[in-house]
Amino acid sequence: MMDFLLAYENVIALVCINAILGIGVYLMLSVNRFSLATGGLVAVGAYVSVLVSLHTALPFPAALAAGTLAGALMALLLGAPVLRLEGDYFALATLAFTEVMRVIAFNWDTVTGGALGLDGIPLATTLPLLAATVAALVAVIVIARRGRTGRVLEATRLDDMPAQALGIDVARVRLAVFVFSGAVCGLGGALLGHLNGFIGPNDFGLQRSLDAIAYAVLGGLGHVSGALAGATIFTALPEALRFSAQAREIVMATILLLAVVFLPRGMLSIGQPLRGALGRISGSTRRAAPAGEAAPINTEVRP
Amino acid sequence: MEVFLQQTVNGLALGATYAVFAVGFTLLFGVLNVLNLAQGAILMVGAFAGIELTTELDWPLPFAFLAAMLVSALTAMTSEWFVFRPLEARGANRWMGLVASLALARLLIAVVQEVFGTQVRRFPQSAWTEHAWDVLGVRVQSLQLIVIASAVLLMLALAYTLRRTRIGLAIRTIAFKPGVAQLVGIPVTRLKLLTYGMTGALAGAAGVQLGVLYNAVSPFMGDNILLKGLSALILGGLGQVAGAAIGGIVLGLTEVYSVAYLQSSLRDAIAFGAIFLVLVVRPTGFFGTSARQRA
Amino acid sequence: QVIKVGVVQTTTGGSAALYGIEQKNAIEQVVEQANASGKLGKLKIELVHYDDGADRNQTVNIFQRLIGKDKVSAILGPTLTTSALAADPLAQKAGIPIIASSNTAAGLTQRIGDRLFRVSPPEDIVTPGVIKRVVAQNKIKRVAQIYGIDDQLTKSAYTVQKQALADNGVNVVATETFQRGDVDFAAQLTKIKAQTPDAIVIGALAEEAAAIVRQARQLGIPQQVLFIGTQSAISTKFFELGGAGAEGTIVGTAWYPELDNPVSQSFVRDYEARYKRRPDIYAAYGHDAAALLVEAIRRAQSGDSARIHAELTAIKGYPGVLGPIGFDANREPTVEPKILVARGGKFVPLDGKGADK
Amino acid sequence: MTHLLEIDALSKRFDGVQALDGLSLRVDAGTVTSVIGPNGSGKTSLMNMVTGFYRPDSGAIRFDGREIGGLASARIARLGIGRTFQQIRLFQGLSVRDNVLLGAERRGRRGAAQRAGELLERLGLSHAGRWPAEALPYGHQRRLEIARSLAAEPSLLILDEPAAGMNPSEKRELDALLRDVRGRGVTVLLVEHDMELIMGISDRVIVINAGREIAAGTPASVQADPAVIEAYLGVRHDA
Amino acid sequence: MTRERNVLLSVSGLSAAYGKRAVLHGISLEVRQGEIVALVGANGAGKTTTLSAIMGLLPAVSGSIEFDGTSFLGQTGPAAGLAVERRVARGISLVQEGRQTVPQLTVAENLAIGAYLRRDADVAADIAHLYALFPRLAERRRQLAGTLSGGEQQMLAIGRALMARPRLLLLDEPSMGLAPKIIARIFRIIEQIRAEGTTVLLVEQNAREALAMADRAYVLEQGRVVLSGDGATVAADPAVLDAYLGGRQAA
Ligand SMILES: Nc1ncnc2c1ncn2[C@@H]1O[C@H](COP(=O)(O)OP(=O)(O)OP(=O)(O)O)[C@@H](O)[C@H]1O
Ligand SMILES: Nc1ncnc2c1ncn2[C@@H]1O[C@H](COP(=O)(O)OP(=O)(O)OP(=O)(O)O)[C@@H](O)[C@H]1O
Ligand SMILES: [Mg+2]
Ligand SMILES: [Mg+2]
Repeated sequence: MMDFLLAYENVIALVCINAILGIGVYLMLSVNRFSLATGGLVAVGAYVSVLVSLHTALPFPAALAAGTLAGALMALLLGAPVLRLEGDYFALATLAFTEVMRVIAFNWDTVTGGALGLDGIPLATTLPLLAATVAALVAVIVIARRGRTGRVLEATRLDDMPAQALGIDVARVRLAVFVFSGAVCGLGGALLGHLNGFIGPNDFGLQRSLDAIAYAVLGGLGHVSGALAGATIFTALPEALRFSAQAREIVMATILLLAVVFLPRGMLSIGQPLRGALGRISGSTRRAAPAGEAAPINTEVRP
Repeated sequence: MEVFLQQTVNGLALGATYAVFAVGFTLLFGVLNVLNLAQGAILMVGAFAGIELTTELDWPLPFAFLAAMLVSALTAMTSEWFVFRPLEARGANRWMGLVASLALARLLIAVVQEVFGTQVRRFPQSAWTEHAWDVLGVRVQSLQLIVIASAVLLMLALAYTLRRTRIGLAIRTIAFKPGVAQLVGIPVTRLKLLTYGMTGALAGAAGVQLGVLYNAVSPFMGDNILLKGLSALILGGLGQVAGAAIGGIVLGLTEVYSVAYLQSSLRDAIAFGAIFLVLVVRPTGFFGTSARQRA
Repeated sequence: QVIKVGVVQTTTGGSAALYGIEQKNAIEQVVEQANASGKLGKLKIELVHYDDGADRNQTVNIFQRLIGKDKVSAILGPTLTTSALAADPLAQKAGIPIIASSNTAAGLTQRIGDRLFRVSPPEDIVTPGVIKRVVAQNKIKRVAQIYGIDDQLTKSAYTVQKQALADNGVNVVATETFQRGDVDFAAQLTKIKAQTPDAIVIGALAEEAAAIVRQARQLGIPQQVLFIGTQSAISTKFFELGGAGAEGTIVGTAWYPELDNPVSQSFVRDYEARYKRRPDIYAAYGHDAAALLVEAIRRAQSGDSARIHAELTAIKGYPGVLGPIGFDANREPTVEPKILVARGGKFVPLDGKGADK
Repeated sequence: MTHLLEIDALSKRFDGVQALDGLSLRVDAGTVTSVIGPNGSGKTSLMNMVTGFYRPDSGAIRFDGREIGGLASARIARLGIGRTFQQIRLFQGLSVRDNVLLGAERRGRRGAAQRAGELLERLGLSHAGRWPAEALPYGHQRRLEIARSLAAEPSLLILDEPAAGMNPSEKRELDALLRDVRGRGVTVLLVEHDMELIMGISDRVIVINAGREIAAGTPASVQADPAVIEAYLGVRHDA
Repeated sequence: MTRERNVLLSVSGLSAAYGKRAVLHGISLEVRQGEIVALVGANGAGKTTTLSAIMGLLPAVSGSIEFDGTSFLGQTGPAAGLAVERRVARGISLVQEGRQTVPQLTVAENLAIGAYLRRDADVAADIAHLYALFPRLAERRRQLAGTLSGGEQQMLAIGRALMARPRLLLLDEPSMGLAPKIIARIFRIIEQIRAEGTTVLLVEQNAREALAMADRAYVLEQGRVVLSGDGATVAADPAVLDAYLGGRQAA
């Protein structure tokens, strides 16, 4: 057991951190927004918290709080103009944000260290802390989704127009969720920053955003546990495939592709019947609509 | 002034390649309603096809160019057949499609890398590709002209197909409402495949253009252009073919001018910042019309 | 007795794989030859290679696995400096010696600790000499700099170049950057051209440097404008991709394929026979990293990390492909840098026969 | 009598189309007021402006004495205006019951469930509570929309062609339902093309054409109005 | 002429289901060349489902559908039916319930795609003819269909189906959302296209007009045909009178 932990401690830590980022994406998906801001928000959280650790005498919890807050604040600033955008435009605007953040990180040498990054960061992130964070986030979300909040989110996700007609301020709901998601990403960034003692701009690019989306989507949409499953598989698979040095990338990509094609509702759909019983209101149970009836969930059309 | 003109020429050549790629990208986006992130990898496959044909089989560039388009088209169509079509048939969420395209890109890159190695390659040079003229102090290379001209030709051909033929109208109908397309007798499945072919061909063309112009064919060349294509798409308004073409050119010029008159380290920041602003000011891109359905 | 040695080189995932593969190739070649030669006696070295896909998170995973599970005696790698910064401390803590062969950031060994050695001479050992020489020889007053802003290696090269230029009183008239994956440098070069510099100082990997010199000449930057590059340009790719543009480029380095050194020459021969292409500088560094480790293991006659570490510290003047090599007090390589110029498709010593001007 | 809704000189133009052209109208509390008019005369656009989905070019909209023109639709909804959509907009993928629950969203959890049950019962949808909404036949989807908006307990209920796709007996049920709703103090603003329904239930009818009022009054009087016959009915329509 | 030659569409014993829920239970009906046949029934009776099955939008569970003498369902099993677009090519056109247009195409383009399978030269003339039938569409020809009013969209949907010059036109509640004046016009148009040789199967809630115009009619209840006969007979049936014709109130 000790040996296992020694050999795989970082893998487990990464699973947790990736799960946190996956949750950040899941949150946005649950209001029908496809966020590519993860990379940028994680960067903000990571740099802010690491700078707090490196340049102040404040304890680690303060650094974590700073990272979380910074992520939330950034999301607030970003969300105000960007959340007006519909569907894919939102995704692309957040992509632009993430890229701009990366470029800033490369250019702002005095603060971020540029390409050389920042090192000598205290290794404060521990496995128990990570596990507790994930558990807490999942608990908060599951509880929130049970009641009123869950229904409001669901309406916002499904169709803006009737939701508004029922008095749901979808813009406010989305902003709130985005800020929460920003806090989650910021926290994830702060934890990541204190994991390996080093951070650099390349940790936070678009790739990070895309990976986070893969966690949330691949695991199974419509439930937080999907993000956990996705993060676990996505992170652990490359390690499990270590034996095949060269063809590993091919094997990995093939497995991913097959998983998507054969389990198009996500990995969790293996246990579909079970879930059906669990989450009636949260579930995205979709029956086959008659052909010819395009049943778009999102409201926008593209003239 | 000379510098400005020179930079404009640079920007146009770069923008032309972006435009060709973005146009294919946006077409697919329109029909599949998914951002196919494998498009960059498909471009890369085309570039490799072009390079193999010119270096190993000594094909003349124009033939290799067409063959590369074909190879990319086939790659795209195969991916439709084995990945996107089954996904759709299984009622997958469109985000699943996006993840599938990511996995596909990974696979293509890994395979090409395994087969051809990681090394950067280049197209053979010949007298007519290396020629340059000095016009009013501006250096214009024959390659730049070739790239710009082929880009314009490709886009005109596409525009004609989409705007002036019934295929084009049919493709747009499928894009917007497959149910209706079926009901008027449009062979939805076949046309989708065709569309994949068209977008693949455009990606392949862009791949060879980039390859000959900048001499940098590598398994990873798609990653960067993918980002540029996406940006051109935003600028032009999603799903807008003409918009994507103009978006590509505008992006090329923006990048070049921001290097020229601001700072090269901010090239991407400015390009993306501009996109960000465009979106905030015009939430559907330059040429996109209002996306909202009426109540 | 089998001694396990970890090899952490990037073989997939972006441009880092370019030099990761070279190093891995050379390392495998050295170890195979050593095992076959019988010079290790009863010992046998087994390489455990993992690819980190240029992702430093994976590098950390791999280090933990090598240390915790595979129980290696020493580690060669990793490819990227960012990965080294994140992962090397693990080995340092576990007391396992690491030899780096492509990390060139200044001061790295001191930052990580006494277990980290490297054979790749950091830029601050090589570059200042080159700049000083070339500036004096060609009376250079104005230069432009262009470098990759998002890469540790090129960024640190730039920093050192900039310092050296300042030390020599050279006026930097333009500083341009690019990012990994950029293929079009015309905009930067047009801007540089307008400043009419005497030389262009390039901080780029071989492929990018090749594209820069080629595009510069295509844009009509005159032949008398010198290019000064970094040691990463020591690659046949530089000439293949750079074409005529490569001609005249000056670099400072510890090694080049034509180096007049029997060890190097036999290495180049074997490598070409084995991998069907000429080694580049990273292959050479990989070679010496492996060779020094093999030597330390031979001397230690044991897989004990502490003893290997002690022997590594003691090595002086070992005949490597880079010439007589050993480690100084900071575990940096003791090699002699050389100044080369590109002539007719290869690098030749600037002082040697080809060096006119 | 107080005017629950007052609209003054409301105009809205879409490129090339003057959808509303200085329209004014009053809706008295506790009544059923109907708006009829030819296709494309601006009825739905009017409702979209009252509910905040379109922003008026000019003119005023007062609800319960308060100016609401240009407010966000969610705000307006919370002030007590509920609506249905001409093109049915259900939450696809949610069950019928959850659709109604979402309507009752602003009530407490328990209250919502109870109310949803009542409404499904009243609209004859209890059997389908667990079906996905899109599995309902068209006519029932309309009823579900009405149930959903009633669940929010609006004081003004706007119905855009609720009878479309219903057969005569179902329309009679709708008629009864609307009377019941009015009886509970909810004001109804109705857009319809079904003359039988309009004539039977309306306290007042306003006829618009090309964004302007061409007649207003009791059902009988507008029905006899030659301008209305000319523009809308085509022939004298007896019900 | 034999009776067989006269039958254009023949549905017999048709059952259909959405997933596990059976909706049609062995429906049989016939539409003869040149007829207007009405299909009436309460909400949820299965009218739309019947049209969907005929069109191939929904696979039949069992039974047969024959059009112009050839079977649509094939020998290989119920699910292996002819693809929708092939049925369109054979000459069937469906106007779906609820104003199905392509919102992002203009009015003119919507009409043009209606004629997708036609290769004759009369398309332009037909469009002009349609504009004459629906002047409102002519005014709005450059407008995106999605921004049309409900009634305008309905006109457009009908117009698009007509552009295919079908032999059999399936209409699902064509009068829905139309002003009374237009409804009258729609019914005239239906009679007119029948006169021009198109056979019509009509689903209508406006049963009075539909039955008055129909040669024959079928009444559907809970997925079964409960009554059929010529238009007048069905209209006179007391149960129908009550349920679908507004009962005594209107009589
Ligand atoms: N978003 C829009 N963009 C462009 N034109 C619009 C828009 N919304 C409405 N219109 C136009 O405004 C006019 C009025 O439309 P509206 O939907 O209000 O009519 P309506 O009275 O509800 O008709 P119907 O009875 O057919 O539903 C129509 O001609 C329509 O084409
Ligand atoms: N997608 C679906 N999934 C499950 N059941 C469905 C679906 N669509 C329709 N149904 C069911 O099939 C039955 C028949 O529906 P259909 O739409 O054919 O009725 P209809 O006669 O056209 O009604 P209306 O007059 O309201 O249009 C109904 O009970 C309906 O609930
Ligand atoms: Mg309307
Ligand atoms: Mg129906």
